[in-house]
Amino acid sequence: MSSIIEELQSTVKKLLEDGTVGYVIGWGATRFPDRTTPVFITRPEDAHKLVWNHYCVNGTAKYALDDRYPEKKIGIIIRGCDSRAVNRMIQDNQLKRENLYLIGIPCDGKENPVCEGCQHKNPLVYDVLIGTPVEEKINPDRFKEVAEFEKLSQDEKYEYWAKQYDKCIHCYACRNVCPACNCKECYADQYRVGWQGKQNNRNSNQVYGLTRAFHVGDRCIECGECERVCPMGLPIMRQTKKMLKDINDLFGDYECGLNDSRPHVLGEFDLQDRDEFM
Amino acid sequence: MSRIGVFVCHCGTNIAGTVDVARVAEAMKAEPGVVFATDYKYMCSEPGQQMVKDMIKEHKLDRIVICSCTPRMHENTFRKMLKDTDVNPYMLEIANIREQCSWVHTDKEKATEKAIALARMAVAKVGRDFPLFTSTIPIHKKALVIGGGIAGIQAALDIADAGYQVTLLEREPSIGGRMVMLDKTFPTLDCSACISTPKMVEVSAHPNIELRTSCELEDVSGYVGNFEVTIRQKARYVNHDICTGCGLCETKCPTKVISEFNQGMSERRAIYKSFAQAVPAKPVIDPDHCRKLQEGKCGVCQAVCPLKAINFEDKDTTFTDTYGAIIVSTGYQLIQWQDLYPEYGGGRFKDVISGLQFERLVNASGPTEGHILRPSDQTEPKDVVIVKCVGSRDPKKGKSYCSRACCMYAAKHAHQILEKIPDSNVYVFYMDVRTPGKGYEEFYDRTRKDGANYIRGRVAKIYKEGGRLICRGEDSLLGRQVTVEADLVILETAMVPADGIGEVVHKLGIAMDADGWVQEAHPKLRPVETQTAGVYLAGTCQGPKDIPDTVAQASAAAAKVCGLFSKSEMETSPMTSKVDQSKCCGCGHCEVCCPYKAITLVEIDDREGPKKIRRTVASVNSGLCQGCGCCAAACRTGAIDLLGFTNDQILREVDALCQ
Amino acid sequence: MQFSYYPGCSMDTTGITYKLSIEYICSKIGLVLHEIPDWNCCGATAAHSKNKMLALALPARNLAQAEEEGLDLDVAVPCASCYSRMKHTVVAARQDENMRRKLEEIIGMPYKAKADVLNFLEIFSRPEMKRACQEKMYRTLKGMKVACYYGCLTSRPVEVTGASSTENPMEMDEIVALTGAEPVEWDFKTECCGASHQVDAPKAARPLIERIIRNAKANKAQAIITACPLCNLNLDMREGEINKAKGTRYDLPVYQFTELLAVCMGAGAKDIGIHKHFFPAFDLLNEYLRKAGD
Amino acid sequence: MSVKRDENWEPQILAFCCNWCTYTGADLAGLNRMKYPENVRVVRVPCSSRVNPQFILRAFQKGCDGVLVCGCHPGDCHYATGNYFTRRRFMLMQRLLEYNGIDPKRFQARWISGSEAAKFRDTVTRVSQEIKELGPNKKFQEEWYSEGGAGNE
Repeated sequence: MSSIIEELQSTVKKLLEDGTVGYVIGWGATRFPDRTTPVFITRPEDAHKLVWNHYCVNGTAKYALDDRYPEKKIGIIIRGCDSRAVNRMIQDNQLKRENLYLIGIPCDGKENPVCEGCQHKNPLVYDVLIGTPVEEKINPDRFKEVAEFEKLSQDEKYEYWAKQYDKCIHCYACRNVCPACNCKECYADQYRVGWQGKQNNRNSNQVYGLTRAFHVGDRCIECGECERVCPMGLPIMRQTKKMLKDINDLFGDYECGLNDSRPHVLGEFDLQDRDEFM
Repeated sequence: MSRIGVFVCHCGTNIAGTVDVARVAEAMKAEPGVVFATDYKYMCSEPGQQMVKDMIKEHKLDRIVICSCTPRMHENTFRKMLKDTDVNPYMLEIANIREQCSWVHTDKEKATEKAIALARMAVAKVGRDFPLFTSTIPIHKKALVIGGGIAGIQAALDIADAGYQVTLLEREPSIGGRMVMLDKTFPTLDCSACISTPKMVEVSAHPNIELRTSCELEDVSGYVGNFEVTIRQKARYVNHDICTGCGLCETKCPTKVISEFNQGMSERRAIYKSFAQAVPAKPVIDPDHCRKLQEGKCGVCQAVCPLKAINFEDKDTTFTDTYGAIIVSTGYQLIQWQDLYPEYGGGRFKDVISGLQFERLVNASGPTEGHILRPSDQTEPKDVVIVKCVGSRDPKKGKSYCSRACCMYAAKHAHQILEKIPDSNVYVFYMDVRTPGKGYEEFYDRTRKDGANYIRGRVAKIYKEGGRLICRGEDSLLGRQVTVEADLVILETAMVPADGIGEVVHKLGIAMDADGWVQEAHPKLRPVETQTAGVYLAGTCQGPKDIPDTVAQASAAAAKVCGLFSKSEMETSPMTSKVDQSKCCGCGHCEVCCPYKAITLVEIDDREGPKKIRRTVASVNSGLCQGCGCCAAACRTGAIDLLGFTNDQILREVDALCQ
Repeated sequence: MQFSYYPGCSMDTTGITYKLSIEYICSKIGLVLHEIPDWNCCGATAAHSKNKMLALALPARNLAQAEEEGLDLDVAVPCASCYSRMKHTVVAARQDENMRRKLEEIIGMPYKAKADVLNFLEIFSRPEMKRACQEKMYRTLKGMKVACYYGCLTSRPVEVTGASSTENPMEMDEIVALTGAEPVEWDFKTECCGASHQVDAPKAARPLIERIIRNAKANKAQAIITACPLCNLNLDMREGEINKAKGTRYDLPVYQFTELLAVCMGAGAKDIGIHKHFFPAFDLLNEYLRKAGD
Repeated sequence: MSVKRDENWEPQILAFCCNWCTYTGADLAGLNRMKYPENVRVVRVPCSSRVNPQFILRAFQKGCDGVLVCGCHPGDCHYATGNYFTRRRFMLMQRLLEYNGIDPKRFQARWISGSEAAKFRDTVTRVSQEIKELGPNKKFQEEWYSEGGAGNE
C-alpha cells in the first residue's frame, strides 16, 4: 500500500509541477484514523497530503461539476465507481474529457457496504494508472435486495417507504452528491412551477424520493454515494436499483457509466419493446 | 391579476339537455380570476361570437374559457374570432362539455358536476396562458427533386410549368430512370422511350429546371421553406460546357465495359453515354474502368476530342443551395434474385434472365436490336417460361409484399414473345393474376387468347439439360407436378427500394418502413407527404407501383409543392417547444427523443461568476418542431417546455380537477 | 479429435464402403469414434410417419446412451437419415423444455440434449479436419470431374439442420476438391434419391435416380460422390438397372466422399471395398491415379 | 389497509389523452352517444409522450384515485415515434409506483386510436370499476399529512 501512496503522490506532484493540471482532487487525512476527507491539492509541495487507504470512501468525480469550465485540466483520482461517474457525466454533456486528467487507482473495496457488490473495481477510463489492476468479480446478487422487497404486499411496501420518508429531513444531500443529478437547477428548487413542495413532511418527501428515483434511476451508476451521505440512513439506492432492475428486465442488459453503456435508455426505443398497454 | 371570461354553450339541447349550464356559469364566477361568466344558446353562432367580443370590451377580459363542444371542432373558430379583439387568440381554452360530458352521461346532477370540474380545469389552465404569436417563415420558392426517373421528371416539369424553379438531381449520368429502359408500356403497348424521351428533352430545355446529373445528396439541414441542401457533383472528367456530344471519344475508347443500361447484355466504353437518347446527351468517363485514370496510360479520348473537353484532373465538387420543398423520387431496383434463388441456377444459366433484361432484349435499341435471342447462343427461343413473383409474396426467400406491376408486364412479355416469334410457346407460372387498372384485365385476357399458357403454381427448380432449361413446378389447379422444357426463362422479380435510399432517408429525417420503402405521412390520407413538412414523395420510392400511378403521384407531389409555393410566407403554429436556456444544462436528453431533429445543442456565451464561458444548451428550431412535447417530458429540469401545454398549465389542470 | 459414433443399421451391410473408408481415414488422421453402446434403430422413415413421439424418442434413447457413456462428445452419424432423425430430437429437446422432460420420461433415462449431432460432411468440413486430411494425402485424383450429391436430409429441413444452403451446398465440393478432383456445377445436389421407395415403389422412384444421373452426366461429371449409405446404394445399384431397362449408357461410378479421401491417403481397393460397388468403380479411380503418376 | 366502503363513493379518475388518437376516440364515443362513468376526466395533451411521469405523482398527491395515460397505438403516433418513448417511460413508472405501494390498476396506460370509441368507453368503464373495487386511494395523498398545496405562490 505504501508504495502505491508514494507512486500516487509522486505522480500528482509531477502533474502539478509540469502544469498538466491545475489541481488534483483526492483524499486527505483527518484527525481520525478511520476517516479521510476529499482534498484539492493545488501545489506540488502538498502532494504528500494525499492518502490512499481503506477509508477513502468519498466519490471524487462530482466535484468536477463545480468547475465545469476550468482553465487547466482538473486532475481527479478515480476508483472504478468514480470512473463510471466521469463516464456518465461525459455522456450527459456535463464534463468534457479533455478538461480532465484522470489518475486511475484500482480499488479493492472501502469502508462502505456498497463496495461488496462492486463489479468494476478498476477504473474504466484513466490517463495514468497507479498500481496494478485488481481482480473483478460478477455480483450475482446485484438485484437480490430489490427482488426480495418486491415480494412484499403493496401495503407493506407503502408502509415501509412511508416510514422511511418520515425520517427524511429533505436536506438534498443525496441529490448534491449524485453524479447523475447534474441539472443546472433542480426541479425541486423551482417553486414557481410548483413541481414539488419544500415542506418537510411525509408526502413532500415521498414525492421528492420518487421523482428523484425516476430522474436518476435510468442513469444510476450504483456508487452508493446517496446512501452513504444520507444523515437519516434512508435506503435510497433501493429505489434507483429497482429502476435499473426493470431496465435490465425490459430493455436488455444495462449497466451505467461503462465505456460502452447506452447513453439514453429512455431517450431511445426498440420497435420490439414489450407492449403491456394494448 | 388575470381577467377571465367564461362562456358556457347550450348547444341547443345538446349540452343544456344534460348539463345545468346556468349552474356551470354560476360556479365559474367563484373561481379566482374569473370576472365574467354566462351561458348562451349557441356560442359558435354569429351572435354568440359577437357577445364574446362585446363582453371582452365591456369587462376588459384578457382570457377566455369557452365550455362547449370538443376543441377539435371550434378551437380555430374561436381563435379566429379573437383575432379581431384585444385578446390574444392563444389566451383561449375550451372545456369539452359536449362530446366528453353531456353526450356520454345521462345523470344531470353528475354531468353538471363533471362539467363544472372540466370548466374549472380550463379556467386553471387559461390563467397560465400567455400570449403566443404565430410566426411566419419565408418560403424559398425553389424545389429540389431527388431522382430523375419518370416520377422526378414529371414532378419537375409540373412544378416548373407552374412557374417555380426546380433542381432535378440524378446520380446517374443521364435522367430517364427505369422507364426509358422499358420497351413497351402496358396495356396500350406504347413505345416507352417514345413517350419518355420527349419529357427528358423537355426537362433539359426548360428554363425553370436546373438539371444536375451525376450528382448525389450530401447533406440537408433546415426546414420547410428553407432547406439548406448540399449536393455533390461527381467528377465527370468531361467538361459539359464545352462538349457538344459529338461522340468521337466514345468510338475511339479502347476499354470495353459491361453496359448497365443494357443490363449486362452488351458493352459500352469507359467514356460513354448510357444510351443513345441520354439527357444530357454528353459522355462521362467511368473512372473505375478508364485506363488513364486507373493506370495513367491511354488518354485517347483527350487526344481525339476536337474541343479539348476531356479533363482527367476533374474532381468531385460540392455546392449548396436553398430549397423550399423537396420531392423524393428515388425509385426502385430489382431484387438480387441470384443470391436468393439457387434453385433457379443462382445466376449460372445465361438464359435465365430478369424481366428488365428481357425489356432490353426485345427493345429495338437493345443489344439484339429487338430480336428476341437467347443470351447464351443468340438463337431464337421457341419455348419460353415466365415465372412471376420471384422475390415477391415470398416472405421466406424474398419480400412478403406484391410488387404490383409484374402481373401486367408478364402478360406484356408473353404477348411480345408470341407476337415476335410466331411458332413460340409461352408458359406463365403464376400465383394469382392481379390486374387492377384501366384496361389491364382486358390486356391479360387478350394475352391468354394469344396463346399464353398460364399455369397456376410456382417453379421449384430450373436446371439445364442438353442446352435447354428444364423448369419443374407445380400446377396447383390440376394438383400435379409439371415439367416444362424452355429455351429461355424470364423471372419477373420483385421491386425493392433503390440502393442508397437509406442514406437519403436519413439525411432528410424521414422514415422508412420495414421493407425500406419511404414511409408516407398517412397511408390513406397523406400518401404523398412525409412526416417532415416540406418533403414529399413521388413514385416507387414509396412502394411498388406502375407508371400511371407513379406519374399521378408525381403530379400530386408537384401540386403539394405548388400549393406551398403559392404563398410567400408560411404561418407556423406557435405551440412549439421552447428552451429556457438559463435552466438548461445541455444534457441532450431532449435532443435524442425529438422525432423531427428540431432540437440541436448549441453553444452560447454566458458567464460563470466573473468568468466568461461558452456553455452548451439545447435550442429548438421552431420551423421543424411540430409540438409533440416529448422533449418536455424528457427534461428533468423543466428547461424545455411546450408552449400551450406547459408543465405549469398541466399541473394546474390536475390540481383543479381534484379540487 | 473424438466423437461418439452412431453407425446405424447400414454400415455393416449396404454402407460397407462408407464404413471401411471412414475407418481407414480414422486410422490415418487419428480420429477416434466411440460407438454408442447398445444403440437401437433411429426410427428412420417408419417411425415419424406413424408417431411423432416415437420418432423423437428412439433417437433420444441413443443420444441418452451416449450421454450416459460419460463422454461429453458430439455424436457423429454417417447415415443422412439417422442424422436427420437424431437432429430432429436434439432440436426438439432444446427448444422445448417440456418436450425434453417428456422424452426422458418415455425412454426412462436422463437426456440433457447437450451434445450436437454431426454428419460426416460437417465433421470433415472443419478446417482442422481438412488440414489433417491434407497432411495425410499423397495421391491425387487431379482432373477427375465429379458431381457432389448431398441428398436431401443433410440439409433439409433447414430449421433443423441449420445448413448454409438447401439448394446449392458447397461443403462436400470443398472437401472433395482436396483430393484434386474437380467438382462440377450441377443442379441436382439436393434432389431426392427416392430413399426406401426405390424398394417399395420402384416405378415412381426410378425416374428420380435417372434424372440425378442424367444431370450429373449432362454437366460432364465422371462420377457421383455421396455422403449417405442409402443415397449411395440407390444410385450405385440402380444405374445399371436403368441402363438395361432404358438402353441408356450411363457410366458414372458412385463413391462416398470418404472413399476418395481414403484412396488419396493410400488405401488400396480392397482396403475400402472398391470391389464391393455394384457399378464398376475401380477403373476410373485407377485411371486418374495413374495419370497423376502413381 | 382496510377501506371503509361507502356505496355512494365515486372515484376520481384522470385520463391524459393524446390529441390525435385517444382524445378523438373519446369525442367519437360522444358522437355515438356511448355511456361511461362521469368520474373520468380527460386532460388533453398533444401526444402521450408529453405526459411527464411527475404529472402522475401530482394527481395522486391531489387525491386522484386512478390515472390513465392514453395514446395512439405504437406505429400510429401522429408524431411518428412519441408513443414508443411513452411505452418505455410508463412501463418503468408503473413498476416503480407498484414498488412504492401503488396498485398497478391505479396507474394504467392504454393505446386507443381515434376510431376506437368503444375501446375508450370500455377502458374507462373498466378502470373506473376496478378503482371502485380498490376503494379510495390514500397513498401519496397530500391532504392526509399536511396542510396547503405544494407550490402555491
